[in-house]
Amino acid sequence: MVIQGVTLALVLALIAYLGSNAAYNLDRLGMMFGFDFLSSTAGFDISWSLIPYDPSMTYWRVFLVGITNTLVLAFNVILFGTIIGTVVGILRLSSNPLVALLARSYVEVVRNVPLLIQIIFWFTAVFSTLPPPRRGYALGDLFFLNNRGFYFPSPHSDVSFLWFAGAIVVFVGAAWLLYRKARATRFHQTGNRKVVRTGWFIWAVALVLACIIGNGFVEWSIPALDGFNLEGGQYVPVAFGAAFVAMTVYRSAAIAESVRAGMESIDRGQHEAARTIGFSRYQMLRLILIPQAIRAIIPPLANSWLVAVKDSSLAVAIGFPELVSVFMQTSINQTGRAIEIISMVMGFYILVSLIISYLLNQYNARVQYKVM
Amino acid sequence: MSQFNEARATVSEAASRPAIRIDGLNKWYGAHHVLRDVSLTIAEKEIMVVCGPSGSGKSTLIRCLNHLEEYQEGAIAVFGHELQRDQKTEKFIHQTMGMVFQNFNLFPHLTVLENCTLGLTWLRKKPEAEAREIAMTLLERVGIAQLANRFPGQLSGGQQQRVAISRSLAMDPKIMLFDEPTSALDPEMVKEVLDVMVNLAQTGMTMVCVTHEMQFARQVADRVVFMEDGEIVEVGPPEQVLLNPQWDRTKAFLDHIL
Amino acid sequence: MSQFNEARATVSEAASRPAIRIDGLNKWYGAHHVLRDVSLTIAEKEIMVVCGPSGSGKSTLIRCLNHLEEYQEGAIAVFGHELQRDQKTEKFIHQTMGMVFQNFNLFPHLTVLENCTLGLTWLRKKPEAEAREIAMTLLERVGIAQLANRFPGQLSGGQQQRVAISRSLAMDPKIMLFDEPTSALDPEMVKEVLDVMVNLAQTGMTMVCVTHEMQFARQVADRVVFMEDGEIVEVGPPEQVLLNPQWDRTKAFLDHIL
Amino acid sequence: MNSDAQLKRFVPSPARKPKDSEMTVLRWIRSRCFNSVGNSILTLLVLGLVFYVLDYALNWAVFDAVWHASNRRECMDISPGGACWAGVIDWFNGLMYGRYPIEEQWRVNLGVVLAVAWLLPLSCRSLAHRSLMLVSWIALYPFLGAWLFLGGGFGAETGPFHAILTSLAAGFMAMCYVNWLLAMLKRPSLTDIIYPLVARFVARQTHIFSLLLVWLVFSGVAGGLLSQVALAPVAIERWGGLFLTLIIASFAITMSIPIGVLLALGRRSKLPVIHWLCLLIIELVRAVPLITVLFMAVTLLPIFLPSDMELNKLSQVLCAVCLFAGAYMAENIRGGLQAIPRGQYEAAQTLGLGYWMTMLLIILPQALRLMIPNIMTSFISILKDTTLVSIIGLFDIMLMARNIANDKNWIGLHTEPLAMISILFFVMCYGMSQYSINLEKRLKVDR
Amino acid sequence: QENASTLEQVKQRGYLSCVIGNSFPGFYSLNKDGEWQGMDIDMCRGVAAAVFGDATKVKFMPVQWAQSFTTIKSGEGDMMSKGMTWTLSRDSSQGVDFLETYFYDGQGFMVRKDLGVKSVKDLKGATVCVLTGTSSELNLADYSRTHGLDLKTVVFDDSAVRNTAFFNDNCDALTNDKSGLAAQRSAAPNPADYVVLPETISKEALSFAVKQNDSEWANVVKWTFEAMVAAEEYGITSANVDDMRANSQSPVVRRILGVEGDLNVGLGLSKDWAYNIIKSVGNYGEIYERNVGPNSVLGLEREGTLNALWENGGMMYAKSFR
Ligand SMILES: Nc1ncnc2c1ncn2[C@@H]1O[C@H](COP(=O)(O)OP(=O)(O)OP(=O)(O)O)[C@@H](O)[C@H]1O
Ligand SMILES: Nc1ncnc2c1ncn2[C@@H]1O[C@H](COP(=O)(O)OP(=O)(O)OP(=O)(O)O)[C@@H](O)[C@H]1O
Ligand SMILES: [Mg+2]
Ligand SMILES: [Mg+2]
Repeated sequence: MVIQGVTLALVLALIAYLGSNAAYNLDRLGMMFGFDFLSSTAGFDISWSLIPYDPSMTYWRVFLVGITNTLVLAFNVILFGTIIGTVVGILRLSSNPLVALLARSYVEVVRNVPLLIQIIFWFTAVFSTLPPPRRGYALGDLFFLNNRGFYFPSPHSDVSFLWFAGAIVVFVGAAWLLYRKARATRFHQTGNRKVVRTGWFIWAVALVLACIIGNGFVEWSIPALDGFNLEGGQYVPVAFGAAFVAMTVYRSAAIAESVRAGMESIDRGQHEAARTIGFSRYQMLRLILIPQAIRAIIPPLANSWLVAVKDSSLAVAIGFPELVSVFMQTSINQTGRAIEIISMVMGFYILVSLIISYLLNQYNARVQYKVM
Repeated sequence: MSQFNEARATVSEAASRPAIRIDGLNKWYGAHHVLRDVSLTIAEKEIMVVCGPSGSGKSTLIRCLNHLEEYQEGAIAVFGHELQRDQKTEKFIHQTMGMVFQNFNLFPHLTVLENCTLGLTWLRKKPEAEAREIAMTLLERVGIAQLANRFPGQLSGGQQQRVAISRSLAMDPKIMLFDEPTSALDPEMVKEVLDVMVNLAQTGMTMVCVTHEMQFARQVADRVVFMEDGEIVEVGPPEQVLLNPQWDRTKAFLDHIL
Repeated sequence: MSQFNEARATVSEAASRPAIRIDGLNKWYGAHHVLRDVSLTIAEKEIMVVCGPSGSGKSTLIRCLNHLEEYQEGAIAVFGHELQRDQKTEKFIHQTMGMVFQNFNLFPHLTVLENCTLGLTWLRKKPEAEAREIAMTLLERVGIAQLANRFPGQLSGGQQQRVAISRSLAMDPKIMLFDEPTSALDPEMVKEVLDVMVNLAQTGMTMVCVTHEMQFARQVADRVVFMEDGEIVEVGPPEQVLLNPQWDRTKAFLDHIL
Repeated sequence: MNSDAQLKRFVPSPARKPKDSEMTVLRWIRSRCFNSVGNSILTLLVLGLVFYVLDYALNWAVFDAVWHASNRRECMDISPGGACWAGVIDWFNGLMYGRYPIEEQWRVNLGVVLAVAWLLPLSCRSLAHRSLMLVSWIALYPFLGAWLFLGGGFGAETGPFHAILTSLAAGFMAMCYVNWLLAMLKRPSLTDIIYPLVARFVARQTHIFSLLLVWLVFSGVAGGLLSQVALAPVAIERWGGLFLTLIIASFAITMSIPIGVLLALGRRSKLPVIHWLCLLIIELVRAVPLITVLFMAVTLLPIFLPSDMELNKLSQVLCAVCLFAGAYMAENIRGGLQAIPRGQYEAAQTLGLGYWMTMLLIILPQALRLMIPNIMTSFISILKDTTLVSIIGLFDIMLMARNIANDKNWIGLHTEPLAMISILFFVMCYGMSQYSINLEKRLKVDR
Repeated sequence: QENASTLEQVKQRGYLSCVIGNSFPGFYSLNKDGEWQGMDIDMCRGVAAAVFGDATKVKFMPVQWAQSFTTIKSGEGDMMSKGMTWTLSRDSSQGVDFLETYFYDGQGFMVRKDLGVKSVKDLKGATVCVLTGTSSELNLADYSRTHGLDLKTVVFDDSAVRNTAFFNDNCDALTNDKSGLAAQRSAAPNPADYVVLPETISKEALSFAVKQNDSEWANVVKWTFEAMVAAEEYGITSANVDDMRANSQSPVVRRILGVEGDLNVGLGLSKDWAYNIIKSVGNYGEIYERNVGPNSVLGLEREGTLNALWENGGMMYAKSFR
């Protein structure tokens, strides 16, 4: 009790002390405190943003641009890093020693070199050496890859596209429900796996047809060379590509390690039990090992995701306009509002981490065995 | 040494056709010689109890039978099939033999019922409904049908072991291997499991059991094998091995555990 | 109910001055009533064996004695000291009583010798040399002096349990508590540990043992307590409780484990 | 039942060696790499990929590389497609020591040697107080190191307190070495030699007293000697390169354990104030990227501290990195604490050990050991993360490397320095992780 | 202490603390021995020489853009000489006073020769590489808006990375202060492939800044620079300064070198303050030659630029030493 009181008092005193210092220093340096600057014009350009932006917009807009760019980068890194990481993690346990060795070397090299260096490496040594727009790679005059970025067609009119996208979503949803139902009835009653396979096939054909038909109603803006650059369509810049590849590679190595650890954490008895029942290696993986490993993998995986969001701040080094770059660097330089800006940036990261931990806890609560 | 084994081999020659024949089995873990020239023939419908002190190689032997361990020398034949390291043998072995482990090794992410039906649906390609029926019959037989929808973590040890037995039986094996199925259980629960095993023995299943439950051995075993240091010291009918051991080592061991 | 307990209390009234007196002990885990009005007196130098089915509260009872668990009602007195939740009682208790656990709970990062000397050097403030001497004497007494410099992970279960006993004895307790000291052991190793316990009993140590080893109970126990569902069902000399149980529950249990 | 006399005596047959297996290398490869069509394709793919990458990398880095040139233009003229290591070699000193004056660089080398030498006596298993050596390394060596690196007259610039601690450090090290020598000669240690003498005057804790006495004498002598030495002062601003990277990393690594332990214990505490405080610190710090913490340390810390407080960037950065590393370490240690079975707490309790003793003697040693892989992973990421201090303008190896590209002679040269420090980091980090695997294996024997 | 003039504080402290940036070749950058060099560095050394008579009594503080001004305002840094452009908003609202301009620069563009671009106006729709946090970034946005050029910017935090990106053709143009363009061109695999466009789209007057409202200290900094320019004008160099002090008959030279008069009193410096400056770092012309001149990393001709002496048509015009 005494200890608690003393601690509390100390903490409060410390906060008060820091606060008074800050007040004094702000006053002394003639600095202001407040969020009014958010509504003033930023005046600088941002090279790439998902949401519309031009230099006449406000700092609040800059903040939003930073957040969306960060999230877009992080989301892609998470998605692909998880997929690649899982594959590499499983390959590390391959019975082919060469494959296992390669997977291991990949993981060791990637995770023992600082990410910052890797990002710069991918940018300067790989992505910036792509050919310039005039000599870039093109796929059917629709997709273009050059040292400015990756260009792809985008729908012109928002309304028709929304219809199209909505239709696809509804279609896929319906197909999924049908599949579930077919599986629940036909497959479970007869054990005939062909039903399922045929179902998948029909569904895929229908999807392609739907896309072709739906496409007729949508106007696409297609990138084409015009002056110095490709105009039209949408693009992601090479900085994004480099940051994305570097971080995905880096993340995948970390995830591969979690996956391997998760797989190895399963009691040997489980392998043996599965083998004595007669499951093949693949079935063992699919039915026994992965479902159990998932429980061990998810927490470090979620942690990895969190780190991916945080790591995206390193893209500042190659000029990808994410939150730290546009807000914590450029905006602080322009406005001098360090306290406000840093707390906003930190607030964003804390919020993201709270959300991810909340989801993780929900998942954990659902998935834990009743009693272990 | 080899003479020694031959002498005992005569004793163990069973009348009916052999379900399992083990010939001069030798196994090393690194430099550690854990099975030394083990030869043994187990007839169909025979119930064989293996006992011996800790570390004598009982588990290793039974795991070799089931292809869970590789061995360096010797041969094992199951119903006349020589065991080899290939897909086909592997499949044959696991179709013919079921195994029950000391730690149950149930799949903790599946319910009791799913534990039992998993092999049926995925390997025997039975429709789900039929698989459930088979599994429920078996669970009823071991007396835990009412727990079918629980998860293994919610069961007592005795119940878990009974699930493990049903899971093996569901695959309809010809031979059942048991590796100390009761040693991880509370004293009171041992009986539940032994009862199930006694029942099973009475159906005419070929069984190889590693166990220290001498009560059980006396009641149902056709023969008892006593191992020490990776060797078979004594093999014979329970009355002989348990009550009238020929070797000092056997006697010392029995003195301890009885 | 209370009448019931009183009736038995008369039986358990021991002649010499009580080492432990338990009075109307009640304990709940949440809503689960695990000890129900337990009253018991254990005399100095008495050897008390506690048995009963799994979950009947044996461990909980013995852990209450040693202050590892809190209880909600009732009182426990050790050599006349009423137990309270304070530093002084805590210290007194741990000086007076030693405890041996089912899983040994040796400190895996310390050698056998260090396990035994830890308490002596840090709590009794003995010089290292003296502590080693004491520990070695004890290790010799339990027959494992030659293993003094190994780590627990390198020992068999029986050896580990003997180290655990020496570790407790090193603190020179007046009372020893044992919670199923042999149930995690291989059958052959049980005897090693029981032998040590029998020796200890013969030195006149006050002992409370939770165990299912009826052989041991018959040999050394002064009284046997049978528990069920958190209650003491039966208490008395071993001949009476084990051979001549008064209650059907006791009889059913003994039938299972004997 | 037959009597014992009739029993045959069982003698186990002797163990023998397995027959030589006829597994040749070729067969092994075939059975593992080419045992099915899919596997063969995979094997070939892997071989192709490895060949392609190695071919490219070796050509660039070794066969086509330029080792001697006076500027980048020359490099390009000699071999346009190869690495220009000449620039890296030219800047080698800067990469290692940053701006540390050339004539004083021996002090850095000496400091590193001393840091390693401090721990050498640990290899002697018969030496007493081995854990004290480790603790002293964390608690005392930094003072000795600081004096060596900063320089200035002994106690003149850094204050008498620092001088005392430096002499204590030097004295301790000297004492350890003398004891080590004595132990190798199989003689009793100094402490044991004066033990009987001390025992005449002091009854209790005689051991500690004699140890302190020896130590004080040594420290006095060391202090006396050191005060005769005057080192040229080197300002902290001049620290840089790999030297600075290692200072930051080792400081953060050593501090992360005590900070982590305290935060972890606090988080597991039953006292709500302490629990919530630690929880808040851990979670908030872990939720944000390191660069924002670094930015905060350099831009906000001066605002929150009194205006007359002298701060240099290094100390601000060290605060940030330690806090960051500590919060991560706390989570590792908490994991370790949770993994210790309850039985260990109970066994300690029944022996009568109190909270702190249980923690220090029983739980923490096990928890730390259990978490060695995780702790090592944390250490590695701390080491890697120190490169971020370059973003806020500390001249660590990364920023020095990037400065090569601004040198008149080497303008534009930046892939090679990056490659060089990648290799350096790989060697350090990989070494650490292999060491941890080793350590883990060795400690497993104990369990 | 708080209200004491910066000059007093500097004297008491025993060294000058000078705010610079991380790296800006020609103005401030590390050499391989870890010594700072560049024009800004020499300017600071000159001030140290004026105050202490010892050009080494200076501590350089490389700080981030974001902290440049607070470091000066808080008194941690005595003067800023980091290639900072003198702008109205910085002068009026950042709590600092800008002083003399020691280098006139302007923003320019570099492009590949084979693009065939002759003027910035031809760059419509082009992608431009620029450093973040600089006034170049803002100027570029302004210029693009004014002329409807629709330029796409790609920003970088590190100039080496930016240059590589440009030489790999990731951008059509690179924009920077013109002083830097030549240096960057020299880093190209083949410098002849690149041209610097003639336009200068902004005025960049690189100037010193000190804490606001401290004219005593401002005078010291200001006149240090004036002395350097005046020295060049009157032909005083580091090589001949001893000779000049002993033998020169010119009253102006004698006044500058402290042989005659008491110009030092008002500044609060010693008599030989200007002599110390010239002796240790040289006159403006020498500093220029050494750091940014044709043989330096930047390779800038001085003739005909704004940085030439006023006599040669430039803007370097020393105020009167009287
Ligand atoms: N994976 C392994 N690696 C090395 N040695 C092993 C391994 N598994 C078992 N052994 C050793 O092989 C010997 C035989 O082990 P096995 O498990 O067959 O004994 P057991 O008779 O089943 O004993 P228990 O009654 O304790 O189960 C033992 O000495 C054991 O230490
Ligand atoms: N920490 C706990 N929280 C909740 N319930 C508990 C806890 N520990 C024990 N119990 C319950 O208390 C009852 C008594 O447990 P106890 O461990 O004393 O039984 P026991 O007689 O020692 O059994 P066993 O022979 O299995 O050791 C059991 O029903 C058990 O489920
Ligand atoms: Mg076994
Ligand atoms: Mg219990």
